Amino acid sequence: MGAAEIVLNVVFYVLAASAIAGAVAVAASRNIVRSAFALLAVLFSVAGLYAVMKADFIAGAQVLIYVGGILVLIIFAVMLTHRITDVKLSNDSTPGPAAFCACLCLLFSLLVVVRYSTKWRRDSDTVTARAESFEVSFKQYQADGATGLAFGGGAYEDSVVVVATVSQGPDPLRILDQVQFVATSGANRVSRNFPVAGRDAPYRHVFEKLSEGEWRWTVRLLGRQKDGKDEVDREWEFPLANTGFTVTRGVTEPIALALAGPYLFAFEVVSVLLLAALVGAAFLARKEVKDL
Amino acid sequence: MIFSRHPLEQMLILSAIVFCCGVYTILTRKNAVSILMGVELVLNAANLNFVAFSQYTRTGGVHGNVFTIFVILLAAAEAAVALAIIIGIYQNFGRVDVDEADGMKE
Amino acid sequence: MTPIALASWALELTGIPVLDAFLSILVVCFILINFIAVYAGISTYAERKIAGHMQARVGPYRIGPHGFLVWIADALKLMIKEDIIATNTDRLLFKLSPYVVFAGSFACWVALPYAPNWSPASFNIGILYLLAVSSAVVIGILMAGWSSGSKWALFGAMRSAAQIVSYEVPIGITLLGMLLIYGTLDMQAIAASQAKGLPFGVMEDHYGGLWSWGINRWPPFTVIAFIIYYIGALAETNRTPFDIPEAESELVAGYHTEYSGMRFSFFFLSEYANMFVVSAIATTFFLGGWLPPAPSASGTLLLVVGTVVGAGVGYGFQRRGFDGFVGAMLGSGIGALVAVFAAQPAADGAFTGKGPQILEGAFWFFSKSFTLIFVMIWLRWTLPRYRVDQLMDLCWKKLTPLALINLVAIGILETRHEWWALIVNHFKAAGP
Amino acid sequence: MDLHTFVSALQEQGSHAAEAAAPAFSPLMVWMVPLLPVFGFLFQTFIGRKLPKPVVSFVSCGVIFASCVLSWVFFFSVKSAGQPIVAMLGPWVQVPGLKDGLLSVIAEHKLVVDQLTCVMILVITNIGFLIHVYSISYMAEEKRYARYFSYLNLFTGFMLILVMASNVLLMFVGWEGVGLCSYLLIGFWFEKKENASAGMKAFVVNRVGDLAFTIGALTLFVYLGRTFGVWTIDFQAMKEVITAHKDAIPMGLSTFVCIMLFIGATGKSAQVPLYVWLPDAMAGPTPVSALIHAATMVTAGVYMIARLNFLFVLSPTALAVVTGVGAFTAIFAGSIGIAQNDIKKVLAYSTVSQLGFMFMGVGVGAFAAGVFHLFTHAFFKACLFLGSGSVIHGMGGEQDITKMGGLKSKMPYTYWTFLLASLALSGVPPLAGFFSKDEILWQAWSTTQFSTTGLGMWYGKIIWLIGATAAATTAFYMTRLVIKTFLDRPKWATASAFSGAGLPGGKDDESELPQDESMLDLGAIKKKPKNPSSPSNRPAPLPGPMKGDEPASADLPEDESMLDFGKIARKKAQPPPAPAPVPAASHGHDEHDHDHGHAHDLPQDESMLDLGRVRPFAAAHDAHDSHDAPAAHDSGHGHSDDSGHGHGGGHGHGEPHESPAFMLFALIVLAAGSAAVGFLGWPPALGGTNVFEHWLAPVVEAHEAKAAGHETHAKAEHEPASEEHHSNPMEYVLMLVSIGAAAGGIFFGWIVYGKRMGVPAKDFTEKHKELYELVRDKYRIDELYEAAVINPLLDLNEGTCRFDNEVVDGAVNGAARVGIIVAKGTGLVDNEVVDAAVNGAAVATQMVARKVRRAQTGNIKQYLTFALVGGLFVIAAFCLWLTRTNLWSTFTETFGGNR
Repeated sequence: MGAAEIVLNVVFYVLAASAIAGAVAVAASRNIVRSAFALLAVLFSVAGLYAVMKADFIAGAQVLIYVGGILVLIIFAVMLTHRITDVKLSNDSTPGPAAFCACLCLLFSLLVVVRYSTKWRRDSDTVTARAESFEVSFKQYQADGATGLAFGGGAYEDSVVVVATVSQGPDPLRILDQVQFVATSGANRVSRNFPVAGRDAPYRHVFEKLSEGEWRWTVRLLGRQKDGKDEVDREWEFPLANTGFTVTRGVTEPIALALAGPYLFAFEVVSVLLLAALVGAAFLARKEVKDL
Repeated sequence: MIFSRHPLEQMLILSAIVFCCGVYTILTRKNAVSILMGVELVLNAANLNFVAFSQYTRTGGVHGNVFTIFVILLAAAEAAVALAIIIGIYQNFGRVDVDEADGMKE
Repeated sequence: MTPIALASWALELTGIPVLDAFLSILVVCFILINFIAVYAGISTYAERKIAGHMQARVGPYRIGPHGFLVWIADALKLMIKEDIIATNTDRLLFKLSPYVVFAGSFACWVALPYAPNWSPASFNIGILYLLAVSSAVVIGILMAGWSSGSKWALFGAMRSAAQIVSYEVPIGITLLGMLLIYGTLDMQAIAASQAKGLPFGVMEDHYGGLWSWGINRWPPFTVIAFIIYYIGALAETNRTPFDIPEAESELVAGYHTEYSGMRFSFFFLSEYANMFVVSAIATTFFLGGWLPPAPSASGTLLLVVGTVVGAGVGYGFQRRGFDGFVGAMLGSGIGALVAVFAAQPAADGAFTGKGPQILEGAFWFFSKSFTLIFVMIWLRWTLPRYRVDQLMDLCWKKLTPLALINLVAIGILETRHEWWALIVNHFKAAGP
Repeated sequence: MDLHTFVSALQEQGSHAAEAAAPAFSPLMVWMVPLLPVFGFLFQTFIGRKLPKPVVSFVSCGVIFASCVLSWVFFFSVKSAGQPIVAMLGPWVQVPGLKDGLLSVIAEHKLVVDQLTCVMILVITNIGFLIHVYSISYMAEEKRYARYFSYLNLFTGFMLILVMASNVLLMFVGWEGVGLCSYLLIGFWFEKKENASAGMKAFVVNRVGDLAFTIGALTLFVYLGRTFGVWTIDFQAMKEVITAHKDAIPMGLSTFVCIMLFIGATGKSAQVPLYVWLPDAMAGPTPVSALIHAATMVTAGVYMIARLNFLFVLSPTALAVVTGVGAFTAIFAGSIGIAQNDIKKVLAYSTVSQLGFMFMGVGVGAFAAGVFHLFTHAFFKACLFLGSGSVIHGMGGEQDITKMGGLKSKMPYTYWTFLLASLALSGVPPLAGFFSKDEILWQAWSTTQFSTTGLGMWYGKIIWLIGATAAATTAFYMTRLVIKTFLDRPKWATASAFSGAGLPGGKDDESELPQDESMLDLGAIKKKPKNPSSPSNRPAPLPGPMKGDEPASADLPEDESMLDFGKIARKKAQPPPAPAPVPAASHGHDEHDHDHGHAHDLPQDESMLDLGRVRPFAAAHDAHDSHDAPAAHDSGHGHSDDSGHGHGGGHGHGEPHESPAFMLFALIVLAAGSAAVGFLGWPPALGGTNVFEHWLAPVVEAHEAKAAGHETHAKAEHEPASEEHHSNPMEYVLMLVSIGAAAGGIFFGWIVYGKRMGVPAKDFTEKHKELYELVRDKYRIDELYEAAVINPLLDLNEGTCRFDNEVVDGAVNGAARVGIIVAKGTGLVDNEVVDAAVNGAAVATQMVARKVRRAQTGNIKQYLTFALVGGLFVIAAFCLWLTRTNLWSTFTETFGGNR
């Protein structure tokens, strides 16, 4: 794990801790204003988590709308619905044990479901390519080397792990010297050479710092071919069909394209709904609402 | 390091915990504003799930993120209307205690 | 090469990569906080001096040459002052709120484009991050107002919170308008994209100097956007016509009445920090960030010469009712006009911001921001204060509708090619 | 095709156009020629108003001078290179998808300066500059000084855009712009109703012409696009397409398009059907008439036809129409010119007739001759108008030539320049007019253009005959004008006639007052206390003596902004001095007091006269012509609507005096020009090489000559390669005949007016009373239009309105009644059948609701819990269904099996 991953993990755990602390404070705190400001801590840490997950636009939106908008509203509501004089505000609750147990078992069931029902660690599925007498089986993994990276799927970070084995059928004419894996995306190209290993020894390499974009895999076998007496250097190259992965940085553009594309109708409906909410809220909260 | 599991799993666990805190607040609080805070917690937990699934399993595309954006927007609208109602209740009942505001009872 | 990367590359303090990463971030933040503190001090001094000279008096004069060191004296005074916490306050929140407020404005400083592709931390959601983080200040103010227990502080906090939140709407909309033009959220990219193009989208690949700045892109609308943004910015930082919270007569000192000593200095610091952030965003969006006012060196020369000549002519015709300032304005206008056409830079001559030009870029960025701050200070001692209802009325009934119209106008103008296509396709004949 | 390819295709096309032509100048330099006057306009309107007059005049003249210098530079570069200069700023109207998906650029911000444009921009800028200089002193007294110059600058800017435009759209921009400026300038003194309505009349009539122009241009654009796939309105591109497919274009279409464009030209260049606005345009200040209604704008039609010569050449019938209308206008306007008594009206009709000549020239295919006549006419007509301006200026606003006379001694410079210009106009040999007019007449005679059409060879001969008689009439009325104004016995001394304060916007002068006005007339009252504060009385920088009483502007409001009306209201509160018994004295003083010619300000008797002049039903339709007032009223004094104002001199002094230096400078230069410029077109018949024709050859010659002649032309500069009519004997005969016509006209004029003191003219008018009346009232064309066009329209809309009330409303009401009946019927059905079913359903739901209501406890917390539990069950069920797991087996596996 590079320094960046460690820092990211530390930050994740700090934010997780503050989120849980805030949530518990909101649930348990006696003074409602205290719980309001605890909610601030929760919202900020959730925004931080989004940032950790590289969903920067959502982090920005979260802070802008939740903290800037909703929390301010809640605090205003708190202040408007309590007589100003008593600073220590009662926040009485019906702390029945039943609710507490219900929530605990809910939590437990969720954790069980999370633990057992989802297998995250799916192994990568392999792609085999045959050419003349050679056969290459190819696998690609996420940065942690364990979780399979679906072909055509997205990589978490900007690094990918490749595991492949090359086997040669009984063919006296061709001798293999080197195996090369090449990842190309538009202009930039990354490659790694391996000396020929044993029959089924796997070649494994971690490609770091890949730039944004669609990447494609090709395998190049360098070797010699014997025809008659002399040996001629030969090169066999075969691009691995429908393999490859995408590296994306930030989430603003995909969201924008989605909002303007398939979700356009939903987006417009939400804007109408917001307008309705605005008018409704203003109407409901007006001064002389005696006849409600 | 502690759980050293797949980051997605860590996120799910975290959101489950926050979700439960939210539900607990909703169930136990008498003050309407606290209930609203509980609802906000629940929504945030849900958002966390959406983003986690969308970011960590990239094959699904960006639907999770877009849904989160919509949830955040609607949470804003919902908070505005809820607080308007709460203020309405406060002006009518003098207090914002949920148990007392049962005028709709049969 | 953002500074944090720079710092982590240089610093191998503890050998452990994790600690190094954190330490480098710490070092950059430390430098930035000190820069803010010094800047805030100097700006308080500047404000008092300018205010003095504007009211035909001298302003602080005793400490240091022309009173230059008075701000250090103020800082020391605030530190030494007794730190009173009233009994009726909610101690935790009372202690916490100055830090939340300062954190809000400090976080903005990190993302500002000080020099060509050099800012402490450059995000690709630049402006969204700035708007988001600056809303944390509101929470801090509410917290301060609520926790200091007294009715006045609470009312002051609620009023200023309402004011800041409602003025975020026009600011948001105007910036949205400008984003339509730039097409990116990244502050560095926005500043860079203002190097080319003339008003009304004519001749996009022409280095237009100050004519290709944001404010001149669609003259009537972007200028209105700048004005609305600036008014909103004044309200955002509780300054001048909108400084109701500190309205001595009504609310004593608003949300920070109960604070004293070091805590009060934090509020004071964050106010000035906010002032700089807001004017920095204005320069990046409207006044071309770190871009020089003329496309190339000869262009700047022409501009300067134009101004001097204009001023000279204005002064020369003093008798005929001309006036030096108007002359200078006209001269610089003509200078800028000529500079744009006459002084096209050679292919590589344009302002790219590599090497030494980073300092030049920083100079332009800071000079523009300080001018805007000067105007803020200037306004403070000229305009009377707005009543609360006038303030809200100005925001919701005048600025927001105008900003919306502006946004629609810029939207239509930016998609003019599509409009042309729409109209003419209507007449499209079968044709061979 | 997404945005990026779209933009790159656009730029790469732009760059092609730029390389093709010789990039001698950066496009912005060329664009500066039209844009500098526009900047002048902007400066005047926004900043100029507050600046003192010398600054305003310096800036506006300086701007025109700069354009003039630039145009001389371009002229020499085009002359030396032989290549037109192309200044391309960028695409203007680009349309994707018109031409098989590719981006086709319809119109570009492109100016083209070829030989024809050089001629035009030289004329516009040089004569424009002289007229600007002239109007500095002419309008010295004008309160709205900056506004005048701003409009003049704007006009020059638009005219330059018109002539330099590379495509029809940009030319049309100029076309409309000059129309706008002519409206603004004609109605410059808008206080008087006639001027404002004259302005409106000019604009409306131009618009009629422009409508036809647009129809023509658009049909051409769509036709070319549809049949040849070339979607463009660029002259060069259109020329290539049309010349390439010369025979493929059907005759009907080219004739229709050319006639439509010609109607547009008649609107703009005041030919017969649409000329009515030009005589009324004299309501504007004289330099305006000189610049716009003599030299530049009215020639726009000729320029357009010269520019689109490749189109007009296609249809001889259209050219026949053009020639016919041109000839008829020449003779028609010429005849009216004879009977006019207002100096500017005479010149106006002479302009119309000379334009007729130009159209004749262009019509017979001799585009170069037409443009040459335009070129020379610009000089001497401008000189004549400026001369008349200086006469009016000298005579304190008097325009009626019957009131003038004997000015030769008083205004020597003006006299000699006026005489020289009128001789040039009448076609006396050595001067410019002779060459250009003679060339046109010769081309008319010798043209083979109409041999193909049904008219045969003699049509050209008839046109020549009409042209010659028109030339004779021109000579006659010019002589009449010169004699009555300068040489006749001074009539102004006896009538002590001319009015004093000829301030623009001043009241109607005494000219319609009864003849026996006492000597103590307005002019006599001298000094009026100067109001120190008003800026307008700061010592005028010009040497022109600021004699006479300070014009009423002294106590006028300071700023000349439109706010005057407001101040006038307050001013009216000041009680006018008691109406003195003797109208003259106080009347005089009070008259000075009022400003802006508000009739109601005037003492009672004066306004009485106005009513008399206003026609009873004048209000509704557009500006009727004041001088078609009932004949009885304007008994012989040829009242013109801008008498009494229209000159800046403002001196109430009895003696007419020579005009200040600036005016004379312009007059002298123009007179010298009209004398010298003729030699440019020295016809080959007289041994010279027609420089002007060669100069225009590349633009105007038919395409095959162009291809062939172009190289030769560039090489052999002066060798007369393609001289086809070298010394054809008929040409000399015609030349002699035209000289004879000119000399005859002058001699006859001198006999009638000089030697016999206008006596034969008087008894001619007595003998043929009604004929004279007819001609003097311009064959009552305005009444004809009113009767033929305007009134029928009014009756039409009354008719439709009545039809609408009776018939349409009737039908609608009828339908409504039917609807009511039907509604009653359905109402019955609805009550019985439908309501029953609905009530039944309501009862059923009520029963169910009573049962369910008890679950409603009103406690939100219970609701939430129920919701939560329900939600959980749903999720659980969904998960199980989703995974279709057997509940029991998972339970054993989780707790029993391996972890």
